[in-house]
Amino acid sequence: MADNFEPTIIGFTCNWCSYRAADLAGTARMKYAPNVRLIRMMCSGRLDPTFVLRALSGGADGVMITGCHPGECHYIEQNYKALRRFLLLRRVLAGLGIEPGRVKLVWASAAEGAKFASETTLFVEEIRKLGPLNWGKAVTGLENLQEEISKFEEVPA
Amino acid sequence: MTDKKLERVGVYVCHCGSNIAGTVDVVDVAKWAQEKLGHLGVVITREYKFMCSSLGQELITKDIKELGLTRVVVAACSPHLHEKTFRTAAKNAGLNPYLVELASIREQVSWVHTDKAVATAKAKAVVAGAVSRVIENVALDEIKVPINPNTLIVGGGIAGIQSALEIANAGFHVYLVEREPSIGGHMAQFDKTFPTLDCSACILTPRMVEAGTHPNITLLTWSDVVNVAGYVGNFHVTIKKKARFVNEELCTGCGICQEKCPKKVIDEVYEAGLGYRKAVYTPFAQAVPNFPVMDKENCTYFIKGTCKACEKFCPTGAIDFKQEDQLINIDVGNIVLATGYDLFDARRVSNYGYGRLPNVFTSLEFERLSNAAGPTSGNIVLRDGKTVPKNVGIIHCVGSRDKNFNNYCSVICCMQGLKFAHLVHERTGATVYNFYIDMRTAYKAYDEFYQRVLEEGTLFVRGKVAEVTDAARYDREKGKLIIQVEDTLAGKQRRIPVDMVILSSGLQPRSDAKEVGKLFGISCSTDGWFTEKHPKLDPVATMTEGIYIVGCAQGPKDIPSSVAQGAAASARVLDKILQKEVALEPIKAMVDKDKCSGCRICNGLCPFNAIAFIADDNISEINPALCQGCGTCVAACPAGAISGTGFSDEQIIAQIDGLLLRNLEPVGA
Amino acid sequence: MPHMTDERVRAGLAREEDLSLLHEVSMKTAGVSHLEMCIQCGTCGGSCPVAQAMDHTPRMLFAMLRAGMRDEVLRSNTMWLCVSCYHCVVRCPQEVHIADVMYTLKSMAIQAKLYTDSTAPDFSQTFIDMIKMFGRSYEMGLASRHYLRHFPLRLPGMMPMGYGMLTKGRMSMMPKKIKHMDQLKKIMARAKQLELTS
Amino acid sequence: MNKYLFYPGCSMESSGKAYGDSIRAIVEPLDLNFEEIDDWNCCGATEYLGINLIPAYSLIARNLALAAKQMNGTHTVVAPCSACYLNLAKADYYMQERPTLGERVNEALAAGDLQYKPGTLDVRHLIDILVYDVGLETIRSKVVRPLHGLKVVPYMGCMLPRPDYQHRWSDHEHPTELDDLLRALGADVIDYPLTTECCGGHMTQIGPETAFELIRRLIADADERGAHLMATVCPMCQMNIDAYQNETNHYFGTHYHMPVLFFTQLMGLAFGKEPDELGIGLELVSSRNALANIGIEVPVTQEPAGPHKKYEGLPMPRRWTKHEGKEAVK
Repeated sequence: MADNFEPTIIGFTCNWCSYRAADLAGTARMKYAPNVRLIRMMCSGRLDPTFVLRALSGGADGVMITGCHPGECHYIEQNYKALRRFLLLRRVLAGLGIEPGRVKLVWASAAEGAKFASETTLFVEEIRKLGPLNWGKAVTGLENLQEEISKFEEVPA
Repeated sequence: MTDKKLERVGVYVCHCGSNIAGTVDVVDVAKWAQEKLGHLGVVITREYKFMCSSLGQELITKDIKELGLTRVVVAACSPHLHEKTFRTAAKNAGLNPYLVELASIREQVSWVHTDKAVATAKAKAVVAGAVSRVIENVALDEIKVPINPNTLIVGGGIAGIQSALEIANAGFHVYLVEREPSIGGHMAQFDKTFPTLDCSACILTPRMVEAGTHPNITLLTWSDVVNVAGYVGNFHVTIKKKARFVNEELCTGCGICQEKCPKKVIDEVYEAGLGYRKAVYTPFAQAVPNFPVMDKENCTYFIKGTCKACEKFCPTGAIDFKQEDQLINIDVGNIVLATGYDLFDARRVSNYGYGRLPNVFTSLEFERLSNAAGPTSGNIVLRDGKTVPKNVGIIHCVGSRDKNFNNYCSVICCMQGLKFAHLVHERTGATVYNFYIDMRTAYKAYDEFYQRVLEEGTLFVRGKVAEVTDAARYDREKGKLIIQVEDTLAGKQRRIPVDMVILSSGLQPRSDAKEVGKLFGISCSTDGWFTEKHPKLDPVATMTEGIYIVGCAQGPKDIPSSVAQGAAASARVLDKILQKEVALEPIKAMVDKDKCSGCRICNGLCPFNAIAFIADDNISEINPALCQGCGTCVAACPAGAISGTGFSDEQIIAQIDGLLLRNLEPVGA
Repeated sequence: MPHMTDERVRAGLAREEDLSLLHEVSMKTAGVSHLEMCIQCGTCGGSCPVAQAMDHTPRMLFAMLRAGMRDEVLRSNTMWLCVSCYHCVVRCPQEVHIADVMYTLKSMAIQAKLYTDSTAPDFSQTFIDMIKMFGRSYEMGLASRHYLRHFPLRLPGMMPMGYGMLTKGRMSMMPKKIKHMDQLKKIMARAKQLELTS
Repeated sequence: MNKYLFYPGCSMESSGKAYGDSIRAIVEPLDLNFEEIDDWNCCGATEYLGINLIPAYSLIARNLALAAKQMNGTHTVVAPCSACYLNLAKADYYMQERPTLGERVNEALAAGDLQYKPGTLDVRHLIDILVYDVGLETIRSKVVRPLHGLKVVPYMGCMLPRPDYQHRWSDHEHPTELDDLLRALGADVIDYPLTTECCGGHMTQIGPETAFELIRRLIADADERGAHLMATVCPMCQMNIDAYQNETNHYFGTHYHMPVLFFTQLMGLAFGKEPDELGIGLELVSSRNALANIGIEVPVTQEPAGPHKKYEGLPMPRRWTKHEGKEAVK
């Protein structure tokens, strides 16, 4: 693995909370890793899994999906739908031979600029450890998948 | 790749003074966009000190007119700040406002990164993403809907009353909903108000009466909002009017029922637990409306099935044990939330002994104690009901500015503590100590009040009180409450024996603030207060159009600020009403009838019930008035039959490609 | 270097402010100290059961740490009087790990040899010497050695108590020893090489 | 049978012998299985932390590592001594909060072929197990000789309810666990405002005058409130107040006689055990007179006679506890 690997990450944000969290991180001049490029959507529920595949196939090493905390969705409950799609997507990715850890779901409210910044930096480090995305490479990290999935599934949906 | 004709795109990179230019090489970004994105149709790139200034906007409008631009990208700050500015500029130059995109290179780049080379590279990618996206944008028209001129105000404290009166006086109808039996809120419990020491009741009750009798105000007390549907201009609200067991048509407010009721109950709300009321009661003499309510939990008739003393003595036959809760549906255009605060539960600070040591009082208890209409007729006495204290300690910041409890400053407690010091001094002549961390007496005439209390001889100790105890170490402490504190200015620990301790408790969000927020579709901050649209420039609006927050619901504040906010929200509401209609963002989902297979997957996904299945045609249809534009159905449609305006698949995919710099060279080149 | 006038010295302006001190103490403290968050409210000084005997209240000590007064801080008796009752810790509105900072200051004072009264450091040292020898504490050895050294005049007064403890079987003449002293010694030897600095 | 790993601590074999004896006596009727951690070592009390950080935490962590090896159906470690409890809990907590500390400590442990992953064990104090696991109902059911008439001040000491990393206690300042337990034994529990004040800790060794003042405050207030004896949960507190009471009296010219017993000794008495089995008599300030109050037949204390006086004052708010509504505390 190259020592100076700088991952490229696409981040999907919700207009009401996580995009505003990113704005807040900016206004508060919090520093975080520069590897994430954001796309604004109205809601994490808008996330079509093909967007993620498009990003990964187009050169992104990881994808960060962010939305309102469970129960705080601006559209009442659509972030739960994002959660379901995210869980499914990770299984699909594993099937395609991609480490499921390349896609991450982060809840961040409009007040959580600091969380947005720290989660971003953390994710960049996680992707840095995974290295550049190679399609078809042997899958690693699958053994923990079930455990990871159950962690998310504890959230009442 | 589409083979449609190239758009003519203008890219404008803002310096934002040094805010962007300090970290991003804006000249390089502009130059790069010209060179690398030219094949996409970028015909002009410019960089300028402040794009949002009128000169900056002029650059854009001029180019639209002279160069025939069909798309505009402004690389500057967050779209939440200036999207509207640039869209309006485009509109003025004859370009559809939805053909303008903002690329956030300030909040997302220059302010959060330090390395100039890295930041510049990221800024280029963000611009490339925006250019790709804007090409896929389509012209949209705003959707106009009429505004219902009625307004709902939730909470009848001073902020809600003020807001209601302003709107009602302007000639529009207001529904004022209050969950307690009377309007008045916390202010009705106070004796004096700082810094002028006006009698609280004297300035409040005329307003209450005005609100209660105003022809444009429908007062709904002892009522809760149970459901809210719709959107700005067209909210449908359901209110539960709890059974009073008193017929309002017949009741004259004579008070005989209260007099005859044999059941005495500790009044936890109005008397702050320090006094009693009956099972049938009006919380206080000047209550508006003056009809009593019956407290079902405590009424002997409801518990044991006999008594009915109230019914027997009521001269107009107004008592009605069969009354039931009533649901009322109303339509309003705007909603103002004035739901107020809860007092911090001082029992949680167990080292201050409230709830364990009888002569430790909370601020609200002291308000009742010093109030002429209170349980002691305004005599400041210990909990035995008779002894006048000789020494009183007032502790500031109880539950506030403390990571163990509430992290924020509750704003009013310093002035409240000073007010108490004055009242104790004036009424009892006792020696008064005030214990504070920092004395915060900002605003008009507040510090002057501090000076006055100093002059009266109140003793000030700078230090957060460590504990209040009844464990005497020395004889002089026996039978007293001992306040143990570090006098930080003297650098020594002190133990000060007193007879009475008053805790200047902080304010905290209503215990149900989160649920209320959810009901109205607005959010709470980490501390639990309702979040305003902008902390400085839009403090009474929320992220949800048509919903406003005023008074302590938005954060701790004193009476003048609450009144100011109440009035401010009314101005915003009146502005909306007078516009008669409101423009909604045209971000909606639409079904392509030809592609829809009638699978109905989308039907269950919409929380707003905007999607209906038309059985006859075997297709689903979306009602644009109900659709909120979240896009969940767009992402879910297996046939790709649903498209979302403003955030279409084409736009997002183009932006992904752009952000990944896959759009730099034409395909096949 | 400009000539230092008497006035400057008298005004205390000659002292170098060691602004790294706060950070150093924070780094050497177990857990996250939150020391930089102190708002000087005095909750600690007010809560402390032994504050009256302290040269400086904990709050004042933290102000001195900020001001970089290394010598004055390390010479203070404050940390040596701390009884680790944690009243200040749970009451501190800023969640400063006050008791642990006191431990850090003790160890720094010992390393800099800046304590004025050797009773406490000696007691601690004797206590851990016993542990290093036996793996368990040895009250009889500890008490007799410590009292002989620091309070010889008190010993006669203490005799009845010691006698009582002995006759009632509450103090053993012989120390107890763990089985794997060798293992413990290896761990302690390795631990000594690894101090916390960052 | 409920199994727990047991960390007795050094004083259980010496100054706190009575504590050890009485714990052994109550374990069986309560159906508890305490399995001693093999070859445990001293936790370093409050002494080591002030000298070297990593060695201090390594010393504590050796015990955690040994206990983790011995986990077999339980991951709970019980410590009866407050200082031991705090040290073990603290090492576990800080090794997580400051990962560098955890790494260094594990590096040291590796020299002895040991390792400990913080968070593996649940460190709890004896009284926590008795009140929240065994439950007051069970304890009440084992009482054959209720301590009616014995006026006890519950003395929790400081290191037990604070800093409370795992939020186990009802309150940091006025916890009610010991009060509730003693009440379940039938004792007349006196509300003691100093219940979590400090006994002086190691100050009896390094600054006796300071310690004497702290001891004086405790016994003076207990005496003022009419207590027959104090009940404690910590061997250090017992040692200081008991063994140094005479000196304290001497220093201040006072004549207090305030026996201090371990709460487990009182439990044993209530369960019908004999005093010598429980180490009663090992205390230097004799509890003989105090216990004479419950010698043979002690009548249930009655409310003061006379008609119920009407209270004319202002009502009091309800008392607060963090565990409001929690079943065990009734």
